[in-house]
Amino acid sequence: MAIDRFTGEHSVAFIRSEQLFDYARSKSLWYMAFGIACCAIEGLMHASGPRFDFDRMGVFFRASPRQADVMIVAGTVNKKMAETVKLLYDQMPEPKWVVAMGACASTGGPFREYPNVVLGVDQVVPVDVYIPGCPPRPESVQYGFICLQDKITKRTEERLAARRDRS
Amino acid sequence: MSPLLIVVLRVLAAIGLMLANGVVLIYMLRKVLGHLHVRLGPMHMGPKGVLQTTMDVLKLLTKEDVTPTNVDKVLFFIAPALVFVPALMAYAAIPFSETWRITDLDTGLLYSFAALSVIPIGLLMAGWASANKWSLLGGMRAAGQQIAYEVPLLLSVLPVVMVVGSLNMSDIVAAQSGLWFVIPQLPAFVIFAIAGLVELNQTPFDMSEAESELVAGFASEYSAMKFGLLFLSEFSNSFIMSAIGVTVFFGGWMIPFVPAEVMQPVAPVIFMTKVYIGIFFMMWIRGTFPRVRIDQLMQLGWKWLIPASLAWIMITGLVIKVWQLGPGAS
Amino acid sequence: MSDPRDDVISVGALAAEGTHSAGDPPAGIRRVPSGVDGLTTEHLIINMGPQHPSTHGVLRLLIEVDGEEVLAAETSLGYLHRGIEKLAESRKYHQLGTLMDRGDYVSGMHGEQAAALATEKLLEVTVPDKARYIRTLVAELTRLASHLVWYGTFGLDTGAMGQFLYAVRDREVLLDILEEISGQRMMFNYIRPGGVVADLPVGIEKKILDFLTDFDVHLEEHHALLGGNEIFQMRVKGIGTISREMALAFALSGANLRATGVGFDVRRDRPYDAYPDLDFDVPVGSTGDAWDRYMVRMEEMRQSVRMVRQCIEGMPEGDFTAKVPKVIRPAEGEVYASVESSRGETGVHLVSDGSPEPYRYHYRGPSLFACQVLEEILPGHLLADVVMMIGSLDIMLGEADR
Amino acid sequence: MLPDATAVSHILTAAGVSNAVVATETLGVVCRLEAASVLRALEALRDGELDFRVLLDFLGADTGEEIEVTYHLRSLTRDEELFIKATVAYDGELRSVWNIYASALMPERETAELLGLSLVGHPNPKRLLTTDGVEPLLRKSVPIRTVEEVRNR
Repeated sequence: MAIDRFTGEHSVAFIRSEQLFDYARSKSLWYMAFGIACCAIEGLMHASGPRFDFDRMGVFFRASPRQADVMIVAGTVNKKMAETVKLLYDQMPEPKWVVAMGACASTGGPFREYPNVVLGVDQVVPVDVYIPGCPPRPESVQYGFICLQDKITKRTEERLAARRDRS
Repeated sequence: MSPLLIVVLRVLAAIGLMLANGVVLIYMLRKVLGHLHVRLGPMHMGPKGVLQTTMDVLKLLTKEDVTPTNVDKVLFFIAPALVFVPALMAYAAIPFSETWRITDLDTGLLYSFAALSVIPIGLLMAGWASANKWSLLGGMRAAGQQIAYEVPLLLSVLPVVMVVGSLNMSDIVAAQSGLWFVIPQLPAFVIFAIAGLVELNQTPFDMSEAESELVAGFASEYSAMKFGLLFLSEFSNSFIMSAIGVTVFFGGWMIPFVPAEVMQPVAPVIFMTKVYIGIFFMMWIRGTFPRVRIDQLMQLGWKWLIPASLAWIMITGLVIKVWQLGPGAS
Repeated sequence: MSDPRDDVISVGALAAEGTHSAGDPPAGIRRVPSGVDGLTTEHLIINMGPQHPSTHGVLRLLIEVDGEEVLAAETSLGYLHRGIEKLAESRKYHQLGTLMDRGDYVSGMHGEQAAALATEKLLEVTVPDKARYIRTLVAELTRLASHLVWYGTFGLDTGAMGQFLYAVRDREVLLDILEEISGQRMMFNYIRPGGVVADLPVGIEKKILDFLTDFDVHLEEHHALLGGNEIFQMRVKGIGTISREMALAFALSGANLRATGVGFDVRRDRPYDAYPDLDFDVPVGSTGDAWDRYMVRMEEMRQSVRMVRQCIEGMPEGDFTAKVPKVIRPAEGEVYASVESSRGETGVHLVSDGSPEPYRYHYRGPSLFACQVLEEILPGHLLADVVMMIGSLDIMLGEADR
Repeated sequence: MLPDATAVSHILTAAGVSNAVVATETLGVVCRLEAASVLRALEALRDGELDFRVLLDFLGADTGEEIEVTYHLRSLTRDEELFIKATVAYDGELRSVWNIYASALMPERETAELLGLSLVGHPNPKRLLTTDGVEPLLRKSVPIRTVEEVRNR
């Protein structure tokens, strides 16, 4: 949106709004429902189910990548799927984040030796948060999202610090 | 104050009301659905998560606005506006109380429906322009179902208009000082409720953006605030439909057996409460019902609702004629 | 007015007129619509998946539609192909369960059970009674958990949301119980050749019985919430009908087969573990449509509850595992062992050459065969029914792609 | 569960399939044939009195010299199971049996792809599981990744 232009790197006047927007982004992470394998049951179904309730944190799912902020890669990515993952990542609007959920998405997991499996989704798209486990418990997924929130709010501070160094 | 200024202020008030309503309704939806589903809904932003929607709006505002390569650019940009503006226009005729209203139209009811009937064009446009097959199917379904159900929707309020003898919303409310029309006109209300849900693309008739079938329907390719506008106007529409229902069938700002003078100061509050109760029922349905299929929906509309509403108009006309009720009677 | 779908026009005639340029019809096409009064209409090819909210994972369907009506469909698999069969050739026999868990990931216990049964057949080991009962107990609990996922997502496909979350609520309790037994919520790795990996924890019987007391009520609630809804009945009755001949030709198994009226259940007809001792019914349907599949699965859940109760009552004393060497080196040979998993007959075809690793390990996933039948039953239905049929067949892509 | 081996060989001989070896092994009753006569044998078994209506499973295995394919048949009326085995050379052709047993459609594609055979007589002989250029992974000559490869990813 056009407002981004006024909150760019060099507009000192809007530092506060920049912080506010990053805060808002961190609190409203809509993820794309893209369950590949086993992790989808834990990370997408149970995490948004009654006990863990992702909606509390403002995290809920959108079916279309155009409206999503986060892509949870929940499962093994193989060579056939890698193109789709890349395509979907490209379809998401900026700013966007990727969470590699589980051992398979992080490194290939138990299937790492099979030549058709991609060794971690970070070989296809940049990953922000890795969640270990096979599959990770829903709590781990929520902790992963808290880490992602921290990472997003910290972006402004880093940018401010860089600006201070320059001046 | 100059008349122009007043007009501008009124339009601004309508926009403000619409946006505030949208934000509140989205929060309400998430909370209502949460509690229906043995969850809590948003909790982290502000007390009980009240600021959650604000955060969502702020985020949508600053999101990148993607325009896919193959879209029909002009239509792609116009479509959200074409959906949003009629949703805004329809606020004009709604009487919140005897004095609280944006304008007092003699043909208020007709005007509201006319404004709402522009929306399918916007949805079809959005679906067509997106250059996405899912969107196209969603837009087609939206146009098909909404145009089909406009007929029973209008026919369902016609008996009330026949009894009152006026299309002015205030007159309709005033005519219900003794008895809400929902009691004598129950069949008309049932038809209105079903056709209204279809017009709103609400579950169980949300074929046009059926998430499990069409990904996100006509909104599939929209991102950032364009999607926000589509999303917001959906909630605004449900507010308007609920408001029309309250005005026509549930006595508007009035409560039976309470004198008008007592109610006068709190009339808008009563009206809003009734509207929100109506919306709550829509959300309840949304949280529990499965979706019907498009051919079943069309059969329901053409085979049942239109004949039923025509029959009910005839019965009402006969009753008015035989017992000399209505505006003709002294 | 006659139904336009009844007009059968041969493809050759259309191709001659030039309105339809396709050559031979792909497998599954039965009729080509005539178009509207000679108007040249275009058929859309829609790509559904691998990222789609209701393809149950990563199934990809290419659907040719005329308006909303499906003319032909082709399934494309392989988006989750991760080499379970190949990797098993470099794993020890104890480790097969780890891979099988991730095959049909919603009902992991059944996969482990199939691998363990095959290994035991090669080893000719007798499993202690207690181990047989524990296996049956956890298998039936897993079946409940898996059917709850099916029930929830089937409802989501129709557009209902509420019952999905109620199903997840019940599943949480089930997973707690399974976690207490095996140590993991989903990838149990609990059933090993010769028995199970650990005894049941103290006091688990009471927890299970408490859950079952609640679940008896919840199950009827679930059924009333989805199956009792008239809109849902309108949606599922009469769609996706699979005839008995089609089911046999496509080698369907499990509830998909039983819904067509063929009462084959591995638990009853090829009994293994403690099933010969248990008293249970095998529900069968009559017409083989989506509603029958729904009813058969709901009834299976009731039967599972019965079996779990019987397992707890009849739980014998004794060892939870037989004496099995640390490194299993079975004799040369080839065996086939199958279990009734939540989706059908999960079979394991195991070839041993006497070394500690299997020589060839083949895994029969019932979902692969359910994916095949999709191409056959989709034509003639509306687009909205596609997701319903995927849901009603209960496809798990992990075992179709392997 | 186990069909009568003599009845099976009788049916096969009547159908004109010569040198079929029927034996009872650990797997069950196994019938070894030449690849060329598989189609005729399957048709006879499906329509014969043993009523093997279901092809439960189809798989191939790399024996080190050639590919051995196994057809797993089941008769629901008689509750019997039969395994048919045939061998195909590494660069050989796999004849599709889909018009006898429709359930072979996808398993055949999978086997042909993962064992590097060419599929003949199939309506849709495309790759099923992997993308173009992936080598036949189930062959013994195709190695899996080593520990070093995984570590230096």
